[in-house]
Amino acid sequence: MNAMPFWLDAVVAALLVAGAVFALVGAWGLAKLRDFMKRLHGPTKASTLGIGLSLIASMAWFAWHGGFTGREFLVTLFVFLTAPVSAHLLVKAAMRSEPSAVPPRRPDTRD
Amino acid sequence: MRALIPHPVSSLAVAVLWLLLNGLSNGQLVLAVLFALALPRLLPAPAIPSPRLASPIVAAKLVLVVLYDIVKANLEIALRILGPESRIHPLYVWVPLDIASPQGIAVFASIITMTPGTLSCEVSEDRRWLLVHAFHADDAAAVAAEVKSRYEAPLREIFR
Amino acid sequence: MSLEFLFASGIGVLAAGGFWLLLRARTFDVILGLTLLSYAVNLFLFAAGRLAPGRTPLLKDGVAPLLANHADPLPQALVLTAIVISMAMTAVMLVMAVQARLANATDHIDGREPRA
Amino acid sequence: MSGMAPHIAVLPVVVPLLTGATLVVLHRSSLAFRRALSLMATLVLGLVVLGLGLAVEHQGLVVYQLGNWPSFAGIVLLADRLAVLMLGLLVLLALASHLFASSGDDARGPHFHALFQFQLMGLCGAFLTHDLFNLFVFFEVLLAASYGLLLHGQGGERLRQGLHYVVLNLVASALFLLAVGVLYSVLGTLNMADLSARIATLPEAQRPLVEAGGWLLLIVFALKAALLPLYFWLPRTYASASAPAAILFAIMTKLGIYAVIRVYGLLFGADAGALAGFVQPLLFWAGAGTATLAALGALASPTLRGLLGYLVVGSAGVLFMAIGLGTDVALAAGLYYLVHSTLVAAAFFLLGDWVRRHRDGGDAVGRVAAMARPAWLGGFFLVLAMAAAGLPPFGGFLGKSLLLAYAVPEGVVIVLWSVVLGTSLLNLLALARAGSRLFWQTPTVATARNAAPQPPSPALGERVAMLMLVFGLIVTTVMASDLTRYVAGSAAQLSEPATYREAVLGRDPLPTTVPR
Amino acid sequence: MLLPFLLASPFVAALLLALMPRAGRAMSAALAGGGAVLGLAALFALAPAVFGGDVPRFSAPWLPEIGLAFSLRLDGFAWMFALLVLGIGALIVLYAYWYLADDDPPQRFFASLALFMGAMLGVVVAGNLLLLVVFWELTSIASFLLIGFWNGEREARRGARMALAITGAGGLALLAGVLMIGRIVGSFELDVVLASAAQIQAHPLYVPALLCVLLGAFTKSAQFPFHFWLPHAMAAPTPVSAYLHSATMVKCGVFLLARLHPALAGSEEWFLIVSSVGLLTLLVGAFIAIFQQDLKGLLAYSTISHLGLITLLFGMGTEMALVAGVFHILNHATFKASLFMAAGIIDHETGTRDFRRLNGLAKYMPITAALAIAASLAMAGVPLFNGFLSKEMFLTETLNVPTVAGLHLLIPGLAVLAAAFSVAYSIRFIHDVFFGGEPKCVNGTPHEPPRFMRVPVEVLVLIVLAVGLLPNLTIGELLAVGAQGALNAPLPEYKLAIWHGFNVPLLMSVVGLVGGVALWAFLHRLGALRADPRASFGKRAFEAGLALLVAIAGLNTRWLESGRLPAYLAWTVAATIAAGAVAFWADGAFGARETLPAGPGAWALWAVVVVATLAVALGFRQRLLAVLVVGAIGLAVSLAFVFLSAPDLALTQLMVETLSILLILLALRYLPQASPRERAPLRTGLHATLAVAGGGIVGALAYAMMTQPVASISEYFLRTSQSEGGGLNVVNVIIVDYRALDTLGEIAVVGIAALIIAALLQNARPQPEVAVPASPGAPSLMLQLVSQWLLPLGLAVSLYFFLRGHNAPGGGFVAALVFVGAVFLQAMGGGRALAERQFRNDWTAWIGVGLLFAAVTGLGAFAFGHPFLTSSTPYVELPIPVVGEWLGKVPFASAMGFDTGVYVTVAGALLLVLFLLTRLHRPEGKR
Amino acid sequence: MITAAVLPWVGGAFAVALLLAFFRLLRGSSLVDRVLALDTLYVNALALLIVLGIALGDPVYFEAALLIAVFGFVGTVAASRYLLRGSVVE
Ligand code: NA
Ligand code: NA
Repeated sequence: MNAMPFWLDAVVAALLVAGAVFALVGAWGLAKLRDFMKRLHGPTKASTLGIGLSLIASMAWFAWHGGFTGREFLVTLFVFLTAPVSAHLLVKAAMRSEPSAVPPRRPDTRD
Repeated sequence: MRALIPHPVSSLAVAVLWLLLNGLSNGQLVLAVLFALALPRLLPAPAIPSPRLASPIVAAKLVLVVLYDIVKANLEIALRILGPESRIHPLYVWVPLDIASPQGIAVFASIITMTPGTLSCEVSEDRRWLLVHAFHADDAAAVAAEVKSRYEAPLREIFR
Repeated sequence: MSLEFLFASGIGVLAAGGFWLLLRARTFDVILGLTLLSYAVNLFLFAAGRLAPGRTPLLKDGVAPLLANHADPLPQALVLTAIVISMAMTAVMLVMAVQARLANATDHIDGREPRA
Repeated sequence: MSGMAPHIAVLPVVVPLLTGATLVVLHRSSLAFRRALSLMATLVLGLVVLGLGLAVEHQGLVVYQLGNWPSFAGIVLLADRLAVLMLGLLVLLALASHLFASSGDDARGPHFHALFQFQLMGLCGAFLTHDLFNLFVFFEVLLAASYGLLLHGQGGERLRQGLHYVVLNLVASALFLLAVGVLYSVLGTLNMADLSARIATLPEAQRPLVEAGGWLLLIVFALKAALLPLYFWLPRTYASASAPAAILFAIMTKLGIYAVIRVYGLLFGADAGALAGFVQPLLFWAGAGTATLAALGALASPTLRGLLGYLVVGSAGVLFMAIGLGTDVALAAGLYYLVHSTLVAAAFFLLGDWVRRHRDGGDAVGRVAAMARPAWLGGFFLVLAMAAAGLPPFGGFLGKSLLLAYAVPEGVVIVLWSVVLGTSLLNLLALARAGSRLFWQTPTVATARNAAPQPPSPALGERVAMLMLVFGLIVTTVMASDLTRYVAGSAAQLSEPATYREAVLGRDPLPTTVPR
Repeated sequence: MLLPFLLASPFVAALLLALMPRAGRAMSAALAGGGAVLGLAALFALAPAVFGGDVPRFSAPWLPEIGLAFSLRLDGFAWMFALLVLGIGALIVLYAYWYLADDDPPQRFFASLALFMGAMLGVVVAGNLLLLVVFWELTSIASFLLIGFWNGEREARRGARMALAITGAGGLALLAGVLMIGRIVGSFELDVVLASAAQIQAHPLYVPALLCVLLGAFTKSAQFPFHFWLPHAMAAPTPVSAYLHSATMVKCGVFLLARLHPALAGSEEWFLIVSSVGLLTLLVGAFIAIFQQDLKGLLAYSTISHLGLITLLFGMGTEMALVAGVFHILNHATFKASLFMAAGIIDHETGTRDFRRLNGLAKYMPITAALAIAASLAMAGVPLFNGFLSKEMFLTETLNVPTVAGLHLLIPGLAVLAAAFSVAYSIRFIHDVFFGGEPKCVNGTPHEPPRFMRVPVEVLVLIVLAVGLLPNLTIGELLAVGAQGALNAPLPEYKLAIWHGFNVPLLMSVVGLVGGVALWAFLHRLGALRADPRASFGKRAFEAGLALLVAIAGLNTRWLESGRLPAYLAWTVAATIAAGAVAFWADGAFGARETLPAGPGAWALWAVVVVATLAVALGFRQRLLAVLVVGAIGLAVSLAFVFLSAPDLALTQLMVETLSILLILLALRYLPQASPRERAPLRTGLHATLAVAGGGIVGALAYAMMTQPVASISEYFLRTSQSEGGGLNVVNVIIVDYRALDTLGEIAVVGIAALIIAALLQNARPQPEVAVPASPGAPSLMLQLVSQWLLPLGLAVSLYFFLRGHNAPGGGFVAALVFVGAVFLQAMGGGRALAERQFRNDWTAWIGVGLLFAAVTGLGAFAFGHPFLTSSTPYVELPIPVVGEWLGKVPFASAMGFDTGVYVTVAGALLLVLFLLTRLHRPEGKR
Repeated sequence: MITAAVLPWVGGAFAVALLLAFFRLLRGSSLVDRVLALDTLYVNALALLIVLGIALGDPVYFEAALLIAVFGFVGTVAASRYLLRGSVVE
C-alpha cells in the first residue's frame, strides 16, 4: 500500500481535526449551556457538521486506499437529512413541556 | 415511461443508493436497475405525492450557499458556545411562509435548522407560518427577512 | 488494570444492577433488570472466547485463518442467538406487563399492591 | 417413508416445526381444520418416535449430524433409549392434551395449535440434542411456547402466575448462558460427548471453573424440574394453567430431570475423574427436602389443582433422590417412577379441570358450594388418587417398591425410605382430605340452591384423552416388568459415557487444539 | 385355576357393579352375594385338597425384577380365613339388602363391599408378601369407602379419613418391613419366607423389619395405642361394621401375625413387643368398653379387647397359643358379627343406639333379644358358648408364659382381670338394652325386623351354640387344618372339650365370671355407667397432631411459596451466588493467561456502563428516563463489541437495543410513569446484598474465564468457513450453516413470541384513564416527508445487508430489522392508519412462511442424501456463457435460502407486534 | 502520516464529546434534554466508528455506522414523539 501524498494526508487530517473540534464544541454546548433552547443548537449544527467532515475525510482516505464506495457520502446525506427532523421534533416536545421554551403567539392571531 | 417507472425520484434514489453502497460493477449495476424498478413498485404509493422539480441551476446554487452558510454558522455558534453564556440572546421568530409545496416547506425548515444560528421549531397547521428559534439575535424582523430572501426565494423557484 | 479486568468488572456491575432491578417488585423494573442482566450475560458469553481487540473481523487474504488473528467466532454466534431470543422475550414481558396492569389495576409483579 | 429412514432422528423436530409453521400460515382457516392438521401431525410424530425407538433398539445409539458437519463442529442429535422413552411419553401426553384442548379449550384464544406444535418441537429437540447450547435454544423454544399455552385464554390469575413463570425462566435462561460460557471458556467445545471427553482429561487447575459451570447449570435444570429451594413458583403456576397446558407442563418438569440425567450422567459420569457425580449428594438431600415440603404443601393446599402441583413437585423430589443415589438400579427405578408419575399428573390435571367445571369454576377444597358429583368423576378420582399416593396396585407403588428394594436401608438410604414412605402417607392424607371434601361433603341448603346445574358430560375427545392416560397407567402397571427392563436398559446405556463418546466423536478425527 | 377364580369372583362382582351405576338394590346385592357364593363354591371345591394336606398354588409373573409375582397359596389357615371372609361376607350381603335405606345408593355400597371382600381374600390367599401388601392396602381403600359411605355426615368422613390415615400408615410400614424381609431372604414368596426363620432372625435387619411389620399389623388390628380409629369407624353402616370387626380389616392384622408367625416369632423381641401390646390392648379395650353409651361403641371396644387377646396369644410364641389364637379368631368372628347385626336391627327398628334410651327391648323383639343375648354370653366367655372354649385355652396358655422371675403371676392375673371386664360389659349390654324399663324417645313401637334380615344372625348364633356345645364335631377339623397352616409345622396335642376337669384355668374362668358380675353391679349401683364417655385421648391426639401438621404445612406454604416473585428470585440469586462461589472455593480459578492493557477508550466505555447502570438501578425512578439511560448502556455495549472485533454483534445489539426501546415506549404508555419508592428497609438491604454479591460472582467468573488458557474448536470454523461454508463472515456462516439449527430455533422463538403477543392483545382494550393521554395535533410534516423518502431506501439498505451477510457483517436478521425500522418510521411519520393501509400484509402469515422457508430449505438436503440443514454449492456461475462471465461469480450458498426464512420470520414477527401495540388504543367501537 | 498522528486525538475528542453528552443524559434536567443527549451520544458514537475505520484501515465498521445513523434517528423520533404526544404512533 503506497502512502498518501502529503496534500491529501493534510486535507484528511484537517478535515478530521475540524470535525472533531466541531463535535466537541457541540457537545460542550450541550453539557454547558443552562437553557434547553440554547443547548439544542450545539448538537444539531456543530455535531452534525463534525460528523459530515469526518465522513468526508474517511471517504477521501479510503478513496486513496482503494476502498472507495461512496458509502460515507450516503451516511453524510442521511445525517444531514435527519438531523433537522430530530431537532424539529425535540423542539416541539420541549415547547409542550418546558416553560422556558414556550413560544410567542403567532402574529396573525388575536386572543 | 411513467408506466415503467411510476416513481422516478424514488427509483433514482434507490439505484444511486445501491451503487453507493456496493460500488460500481457490472453485477451490481444489474441489481441496482432491478431494485430501482422493483422496490418503489413493491411499496405503496406515498401519502404526499412527489413534487415536480424545476430549475436545477438554482438548486445547485442554493446547495452551495447552504454549505457555505453551514460552515459559517457553525463557526459563529462555536465561538458563542465557548464564550460566556450571558452574551447569548435567544429569540423566537414567526416567519410567514410564501412557499406552498410541502416538500419546499420541509426543505426550507431543514435549511433553517442547519444554518445561521436558527432552528425551525414548528410549521403551523395551515402551513402559513414557520416558527424559528434564533440562537443569538436582537431583531426578529431581520432574521425573518434574511431567511426568506436567502433560502425561501430560491426554493419557491425549485418547488413550483 | 487490564482490559480483562475492566471488562469483567463491567459485567459484574451490569449483573448486579440487573439482579437489583429484578428484585424490585414492579413489572417495569423487572423488565429493565432483565435487560441489564442480558447485557451482562451476552458480554459474559462473549468473554468466554477471550478478548481480541483490533483484529480483522472477517476472513481476509493475507491473514491466516487462525484464532490468533481473529476474535473467536463461536461465542459471537452464540451471543447473536441469545440477543435475539432475549429481545423476543422482552417483548413478551412488556405486553404481559401491560396486560397485567390492565387486568389487576397495578403494576406490582405479584398482581396486588403490598399493604402499607 | 423409507427415504426418510436415515433422517428419522431429526424428524421429531422437523414434523412439529413444519406443522406449526403451516398452522401459522393458515391461521385464518377453520378451527376444525387446524385441529385435524395438528392431530394428524401428532400422530405422525408418534409413528416417527416408534420408528426411532426401533432404530435405537437395533443400533443402540442413533447419531445424526446436522448440516453434514463433523460432530464437534456442527450440532449433533442423539437418540438413546432414554430419549425414546421421553419422546414416547411426550407423544402420549401430547395426544391427550390435543384431544382435551380440541374439545373447546383451543377456541378461547388464537394460535393454540401452532403454539402446541412449537412446544412439541422444543421438547423433542431438547430430548434429542447433544449440544449444550442447542439445548439452551430448544429450552427457549419450548419455554416460549409454554408461556403462550399457559397464558392461553388469559385471566388475571393466569397473567399473574404467567409473569412469575416467565421472569423466573428468563433468569434461568440467563444462568444457562453463564454456564455455557464458563464451560466453553475452559473446555472449548459445546458438543456433549466432546465436553465429556475433555472433562475426563481436565487438568486439575481448571477444575474449579468447570465445577462452578456445572453448578450453575444445575440451577437452571432445578428451576424447571422443581428442586428445593427453586420450586416455590411451581404449584401456583400449574394450578393456574388450563388442563391441556398443564398436561404438557407435567412433562416439562420431567424435562428438567431428564436434562440432569443426560448432562450430568455424560459430562460428570463415572469416568469424569474428581468431578464424577459431584452433584449427586446435593440432589439426594435437596430431593428429600423437596419431597417432604411438597407433601406438606399438598396437605395444606386449598385447591385441588394446587395439590396436583405439589404432587408434581413431590414426584420430582423422589426422582432426584433416585438420581442422587448414583446407582444404575436406582436410576432405573427412578425412570420407571418418572413414567408413571408423569402419566398420573397428566390424568389428574384433566380430572382437575372436570372437577372445576362441575364446581362452577372453582376447585377449592374448603367449605364452599359442593359440586354435582357423578359417580364416574369420583371413580376416576379414586383411581388417580391411589395411583398418585403410591397405593397398589398402580405403578406408583411398584416404582417406589423398586426404588426401595434396590437400595439397602443403611446410612442415608434410611432417609430415602423414610421420605418415600412418609410422603406417601402425607399424600394419601391430602388426597383423602381433598377427595372426601370435594366428593362427599353435601351442600348446605343455601349453597345447594345456588348450585350450578349439572354441566354437560365431558366431550368425546376429553373422555378419550382421559381413557388414554388411564390406559397408560394400567399398561405401566400390568407390563411393569417389560417397562422395568426397558428403563434398566436405559440406565445401563447411560452408565457408559464412553459409548456415547465413541458413537458421537468416533467417526470424525478431532481437530488438534493447542492451548494458547 | 380354581384358585385365581376364587380370588377373582368378588373382584369381578365389584367391577361389574362399578360399571352399572344404575343398578338397583336387588341387582347389586345379587351381584355382590353372587361373588361371595361363587367364591365359596370354589373354596369348597378346593377343600378336599387342602384338608388332604395339600397346598394349592398359583403363580404368574408380575415384576420379577424385584420378586413381585402374582402368587396365590391356599393352605389350611388361608382356607379357614377365606371361609370366614366369604361366608360372613355372604351373610352380610343378605343382611345389608334389608338394612339399607331407600336413599342409600345400593350400587356404590355393594361394589365397595365386594371390593372389600376381594381385597381381604387377596390378603388371605396371597402367596407373595409384596402381593399381600398390595391387597392389604386395598382393604384400607375399600374400608375408607365403606366407612365414609354416609358421606353427608361429618363423622363418617372423619372416621373414614382417620381409619385410612392409621391403617394407611401401617400399610406403608408393612411395605417397608416386607421389603426388608425380601432383602434378607432374597424372595417375597411366602413358602421361602416361612422356611427362613433362622436366616431372618439372625439378620441385622430383623428388628427393623419386625418393627415395621408389627406396626402394620397393630394399626390394622387396632392395637393400643393405635386402637382409637376403630370406634370412629362405627360411623359406617352397621353391616360394614359387622364385617369389618368379624372377618375383615381388623382381622387382617392378626391374620398377618399368624401368617408370619413361623418366620418372625420365637425371638425375645417378638415376645416382648407382641405380648405386651396385646395385653395392654386387651385390658384397655375391655375397660373402656364398659363405659360406652353407644351400642356399637361398646362392641367396638370389645373388639379391640378381643384382638388384644388374640395378639397376646400370638405374642406368646408357643404352638398351643397359636392354636388358641386361631380358634379365638373363628369364635370372635361369629359372635361379633351376630352382635353387630343385632345392634343394627335394634338401631334400625328403634332409631337409636344410645344405652340410656334403649331399655326393655326383650319385650318388643324377643327373638332378636334371645339371639343377641346368646352372642353376648359367648363374648363374655360363658360356658356352653364358643367364646368360652377359646378363652379357656387362652387362660391355660397364660399360665405357660415363660416370664421373668417374680412376675409369673402378672399375666394370668391381668388375664383374669380382663375376663372380668368382658363379663361386665357383656352384662351391661344385655341389661341396658333388653331389660330395665321402657325405651325412651323412640319413633313408634319397636318390633321384630323383617324375617330375612334376622336370618344371618340366626345362622351365626347357631354356629356359636353348636361350636360351644359340640366343638369337636363342628369345628375340630377346621381348626386343625387352619392352625396347622398357620403353624406351618405339625400340630401340638390338644383337646377341644367343654370340660377339662377342675384345674387352674377353670378357676380363673370362674373368678372372672364372678368378678365381672360384681364389677357390673358395683358400677351400676354407683351410676358410673350413665356418664357421657369422653372423646378418646387417641382421637384427640390424632386430630391435634393432624391439625398441627396442617398448620405447619400451611406455614411452610405461606412462608416459602408466598406468591411473591421477589422472594423466589432472591432464592434463585442466592443459589447462583452459591454455585458461582464454588469456583473460588479451591485455588485455581484464576489462570495465568496474559492480560491486555486497557486504553482510554476502554475506560470511557467502562465509565459509561458503570455510571449508567448505577443511575438506572439506584437513581432514576422516572421510567422514560431509565429507558433512555439503558439506551446509552446498549450503545456502549455495541461499541465494546466493535472494539473487540465483533461487528456482527455490534450491529445486532444496536438494532435490538433500538427496537426494544421502541417496544418499551409503546408499552410504557399503559404503565405508571414512575416506580414508587419501596418501604421495607430490611428486605431492601437483603436484596442489595444479594445483588452486589451476585454481580460480584458473575464478574469474578468472567475474569477467571479470561485468565484461563484456551483450547477451542473454533479454529475449525475459521479454517473451513470459506472453503466449505462459502462465506468470509465466519460468524454468519456459523449461524446459517454450522449451527443453523440454533438459528432455526431462535427464529421459532421470535415467531412464538409474536404469536403470544398477538393472542394477548387480541381483545385488549385499555380503559382511557389507564393510558397516558395522547395530545391531539397534526402529524409533523417534516417527519412524514422524511419517512416517506426513506422507505424505498430503507428497503434497499435492508437488501444490501441481506445479500452481504455471508461475507460481511449483516445477514437475514439485521436486514429484517432494517426493514422493520423503515416501516415503523413510516408509521410514526404518517400514523398507524396510513401505514396499515399501505401495508395490507398478514404479518402473522409472514412468520409461518419464513419458518417454512427455512425448514424446507433445510429439508432440501434430503434429496441429495444429506442431513437436515446441509448447505450446498458455495458459488454459482450463471449458466449463460457471456452474461455469466460479464457478471462475475455471484456468491450463492443455499444457506441464503435459510437466511431468507430468517428475514421473513423476523420481519413478520416484529411488524405484527409493533402494529398490534400501536393498535392497542383504538377508538371505541372500532376494531 | 499526519492523519495517523492526529487520529488518536480526533478519536479522543469524539470520546470526550460522547462523555459530555452522557453527562447531559444523566444531568437532565428535562426528558427532552435527555433525548437530545442520547441522540448526540449516538452521533458521536458514529463518528468514533469512522475514526476507528480509518485507524484500522478496514471499512468493515461502516455498516455499524450506517445503522447507528438510521436507528439513532428512529429512536430519537420515537422518544420525542412519546414526549410530544404521549404515544409513539397514532
Ligand atoms: Na338402657
Ligand atoms: Na453445510
